[in-house]
Amino acid sequence: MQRVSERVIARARELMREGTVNKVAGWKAGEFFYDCAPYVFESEESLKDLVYDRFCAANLSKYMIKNSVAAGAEGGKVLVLLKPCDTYSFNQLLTEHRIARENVYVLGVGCEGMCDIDRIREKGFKGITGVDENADGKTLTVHTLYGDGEVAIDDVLVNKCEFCKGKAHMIFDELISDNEDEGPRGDRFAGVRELEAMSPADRFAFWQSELSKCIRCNACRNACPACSCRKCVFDNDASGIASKANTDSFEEKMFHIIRAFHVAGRCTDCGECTRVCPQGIPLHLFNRKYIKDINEFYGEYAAGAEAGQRGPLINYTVDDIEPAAVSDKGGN
Amino acid sequence: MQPGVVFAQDYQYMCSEAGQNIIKDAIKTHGLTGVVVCSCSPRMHEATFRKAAAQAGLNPFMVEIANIREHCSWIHKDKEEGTEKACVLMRAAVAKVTLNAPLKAGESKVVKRALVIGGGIAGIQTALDIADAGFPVDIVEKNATIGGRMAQLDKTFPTLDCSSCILTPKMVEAKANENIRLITYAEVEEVSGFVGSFKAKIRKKARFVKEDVCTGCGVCMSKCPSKKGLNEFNMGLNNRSAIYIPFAQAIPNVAVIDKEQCIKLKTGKCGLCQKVCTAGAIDYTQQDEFIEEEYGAIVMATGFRPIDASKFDEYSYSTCKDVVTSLELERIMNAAGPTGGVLLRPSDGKHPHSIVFIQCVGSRDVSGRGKPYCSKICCMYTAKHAMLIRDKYPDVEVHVFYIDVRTPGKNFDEFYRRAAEQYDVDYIKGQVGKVYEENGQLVVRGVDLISNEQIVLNADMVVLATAIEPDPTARKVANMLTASIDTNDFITEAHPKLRPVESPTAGIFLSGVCQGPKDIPETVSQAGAAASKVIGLLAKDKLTTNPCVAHSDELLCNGCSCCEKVCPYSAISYETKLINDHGVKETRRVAMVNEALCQGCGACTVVCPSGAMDLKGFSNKQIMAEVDAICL
Amino acid sequence: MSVNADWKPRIVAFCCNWCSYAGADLAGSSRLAYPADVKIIREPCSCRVNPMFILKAFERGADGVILCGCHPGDCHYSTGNYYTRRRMALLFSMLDYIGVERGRTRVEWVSAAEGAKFSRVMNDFVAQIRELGENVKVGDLRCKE
Amino acid sequence: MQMSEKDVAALVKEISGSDVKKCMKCGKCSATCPAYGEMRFHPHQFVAMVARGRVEELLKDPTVTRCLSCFACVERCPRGVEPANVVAAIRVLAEREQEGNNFSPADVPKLLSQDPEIPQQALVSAFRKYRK
Repeated sequence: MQRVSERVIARARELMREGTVNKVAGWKAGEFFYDCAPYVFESEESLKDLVYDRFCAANLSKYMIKNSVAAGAEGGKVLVLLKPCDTYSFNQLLTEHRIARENVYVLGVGCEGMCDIDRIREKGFKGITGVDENADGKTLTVHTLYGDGEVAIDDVLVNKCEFCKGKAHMIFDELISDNEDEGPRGDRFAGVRELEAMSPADRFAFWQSELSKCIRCNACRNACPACSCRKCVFDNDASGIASKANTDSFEEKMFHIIRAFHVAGRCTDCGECTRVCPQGIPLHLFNRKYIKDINEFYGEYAAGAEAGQRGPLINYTVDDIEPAAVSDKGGN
Repeated sequence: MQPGVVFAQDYQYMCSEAGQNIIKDAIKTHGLTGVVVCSCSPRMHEATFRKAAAQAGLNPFMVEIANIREHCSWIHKDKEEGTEKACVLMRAAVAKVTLNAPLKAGESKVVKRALVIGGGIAGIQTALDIADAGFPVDIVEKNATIGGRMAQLDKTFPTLDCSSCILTPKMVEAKANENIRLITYAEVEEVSGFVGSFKAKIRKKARFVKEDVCTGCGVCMSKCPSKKGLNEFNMGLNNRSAIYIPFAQAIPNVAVIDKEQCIKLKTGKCGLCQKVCTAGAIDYTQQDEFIEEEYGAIVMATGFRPIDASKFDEYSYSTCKDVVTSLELERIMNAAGPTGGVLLRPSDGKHPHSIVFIQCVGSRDVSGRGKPYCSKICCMYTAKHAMLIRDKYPDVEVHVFYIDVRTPGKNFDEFYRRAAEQYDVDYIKGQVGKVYEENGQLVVRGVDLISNEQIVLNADMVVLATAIEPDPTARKVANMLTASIDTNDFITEAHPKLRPVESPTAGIFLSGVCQGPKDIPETVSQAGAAASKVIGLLAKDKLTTNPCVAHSDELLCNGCSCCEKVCPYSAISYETKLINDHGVKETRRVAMVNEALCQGCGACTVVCPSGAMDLKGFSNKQIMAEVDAICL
Repeated sequence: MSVNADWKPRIVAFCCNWCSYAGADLAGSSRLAYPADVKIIREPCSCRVNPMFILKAFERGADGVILCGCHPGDCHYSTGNYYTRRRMALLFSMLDYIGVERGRTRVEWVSAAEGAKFSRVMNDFVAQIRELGENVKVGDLRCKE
Repeated sequence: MQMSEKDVAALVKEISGSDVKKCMKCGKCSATCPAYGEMRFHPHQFVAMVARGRVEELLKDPTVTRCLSCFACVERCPRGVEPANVVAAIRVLAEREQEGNNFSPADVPKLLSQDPEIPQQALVSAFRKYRK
């Protein structure tokens, strides 16, 4: 990924210097090498902090809602770096008229999978000081206070990359990628199927155990590109859902279920919710359940595969499956 | 008492004048801001109570009904359980009403023109009555002439007067009336809009004959070399030419070319009719035309057809020519029919000596082959047929197999008894199990339940009183009009007793058999009733619109267009405008609801991700409060 | 099944105003009994039923939720119930996924003329819920002891 | 335990799975019955009598076996009453009556010699009993 990275950074600088764009939405290294955070660079000079490495998992599409409008107001354009999976979210937001497309320059960037620092740690590394990608592109050298070690990249991918949707960009103005699209990786619905095979009581116990970990930090909602309402229903008194003070409330208890339905048919399975959850709740299992059901009931649908699609929940056919027929399928 | 409730009173007849006064007084005395009436279904008296509240100065939409009759006391035998449930329903209504907001009805226009779909006796009568009141009416008839089924009948019961003698003057009147426009050989393709201003697109199929030029002389028909078309008017019992006038009294009396049959239209050769037409009315290049028109009200008068008797193979309808349906017999008996009105059996044109009538063929049948309902008219027309045959041909033996003879109607039972007593028609209580041909002889095996014997009869003709079903176009038309339809494809009335000529969809009215089986006098009286409802509507200058419409909070709207895509009325549009959110100004795309178009279904509210879209009168908060109160 | 002898199922029925609510009225005027456990909420159309309402009902301890609307193709608003059908198919599948058995949720199409069907459906649904017993405490989804 | 005639009628309904209340007394079953002349009671009477709880006479009637089980009555009944199933239920009950047998196995050859046309149904019923 090294080579792509260098070309991406160089091209971003070039576009800024030429004046094609006046802002760059990319990733900026944080205090630690692995906490690359979304950042909007506003000068060529500031671009020295732009990084693109194995820890740039964050999906930048959502930032285009505000930044595309702001860029337009300033008479400029914003450059956004989008990995293949991020482009689905970008398209979905275009479908929903949330991004001023004319103010955005999309640089599609090739991606070979993002790594999860926690999974590296799980491999037994302590005191990690840095990680370098080896020339084979398949392993990482992990530098620690106690010496170096090696780990296979496939073993430490973030969840969304473990089940990568493919290496093809759905939308871009310019593309920097050496990857051939190999199609999706792994069976992303395996986790859903596992749950479906359980008894309802066991499923309830599973979710109760997972969701009880939730601290309602709203990280999932904040990172989610589909959760991009101007004002979230949970903060909107008229919705009948929100109730700020009372913790023993409907909203509090059903937060994740409500959220999952709100993004059903719009979720691109970008995996940000699960990635950002500080409690490690497998939130993607909700989204993938909806995606799996939609595919099975109404035919394959990939939100964001192209802009302007009519989502499955704002669509119908006269001979759609009956909810009763659904009951007979799968589950218990 | 529930929180917020300051006054409660029990009264037996709340909907009575006295009951309404209790409500009015309470509103004034206690300065009530909301009223809950625990009573019968809101579908019954919501309007009554809302009006009473309005008279007392309260916004009518601050009234909610707890349905403790149809949904509670009438179905729960256990008094304690029922009472408990009534309390819950009341609690839910109170929870809702405290969140109600005063609503104001808007106004919409009334286009003073009516559309009648179907030009049978029902449609004609409705149109005549509307036209007489001074409103323009369009009749859209799918066939080349108006007249419908009644035109095919020979005589009518119980008076035995000639059907066309009483129908033809009405048809002529419809043609002559200045307020009536006949659009024949046409079908309604699209309907949009709502009560007061519907927009309809009508396809006028190409006749290949200029309607305003053709004199109806009929020379073309005699010269046309393609004479093998089935004569639909005579139920296919004889043939007609490719260019034809359906029957002598057709209105308009204009020829039409069957394009599937016409040699010229199929091969480009012939053109004989054009050559002989002295008026120059033939136009082989004619195309379908479209008429677009606005209407304030639409009347469905789509009528019926007999069901397909070949489904009942035990009666051998499809294999024996001498087994006919009653409507076919009408044509055989009719002077303008295939036999010139002489009773001759179809197989060999001989005079029959014994005729067996079988009633309830496909009526009252839940086996899946027939219809579960009673077709209502068959008992009477069978008595009519039997009587007419016995009267004209006393040598013919007539047997009628019946399950019940149903004759409610003025002079109906007397009519049936005359058939049995004076005309010696043999009525046999029982059904026929099988009709078959044996050595060229029709044999009928039935049962006489009274004498408890199986009967085998030789017959020269068998007549099946086939069930009637709504015309197959009814379902399509009803869907277009968003009028609800029952499992038998009859159009549902707004109330089976109190609003029998209206559809639950405002502005749609029902006339004739499309609503349910009925005979001619009933059809005509219903047609008049539908007309009077239409006139009542068209007489208004403005309609008040339903204030329970969707509303989008532009501060919350993302501009995502989900709502726009699910709206069945195209009532939602998007506009880019300057939004001032507590001092923060921004120009962006937001949804706007056209309140005149919105019918208040709420589809948009659920797809709205941000909750910006809500429905007045059924808001998210109100329904949540109801759920809350019920699940307490 | 149920440990609580006094347990009575709590069942919320959402009915569209034009067909099913009228069907329920007809059941009433025809005196076609069904258990009092069913409480009906009137909606303009089945498509007005936000999945939030159903989640709310379950969160508040409902044992079953049934949604009734016009038959597909007969919607008073022409297309409302087609959307309902999709939403509910997905929602019910999700509810099952979190442990609310499929038998506790149902969509039925009941026309204004089908009073008998309404009563039959409610009897059947209540019997089914009684069979299933008390629902899991959906409200405790985030409160593992 | 002795069952009342009413209970037996209820049993007939249960065994046959037929809802005799659905009958609208049109007689199409009897009209259609090819064995009409050979049966003392006719299909519509089976339905009517069971509905009225009068099964005693039916159980005692030997011509009950003359029903061919051709199911023409089931096929043509407009109300879905299934008269043949009622007849079959009566037959089943008659067979179950240990003492009140219409046939004993020993009678079979005699019956056959008397009436070579004896319906197969009758023989099958008898053989069914044989094995007990």
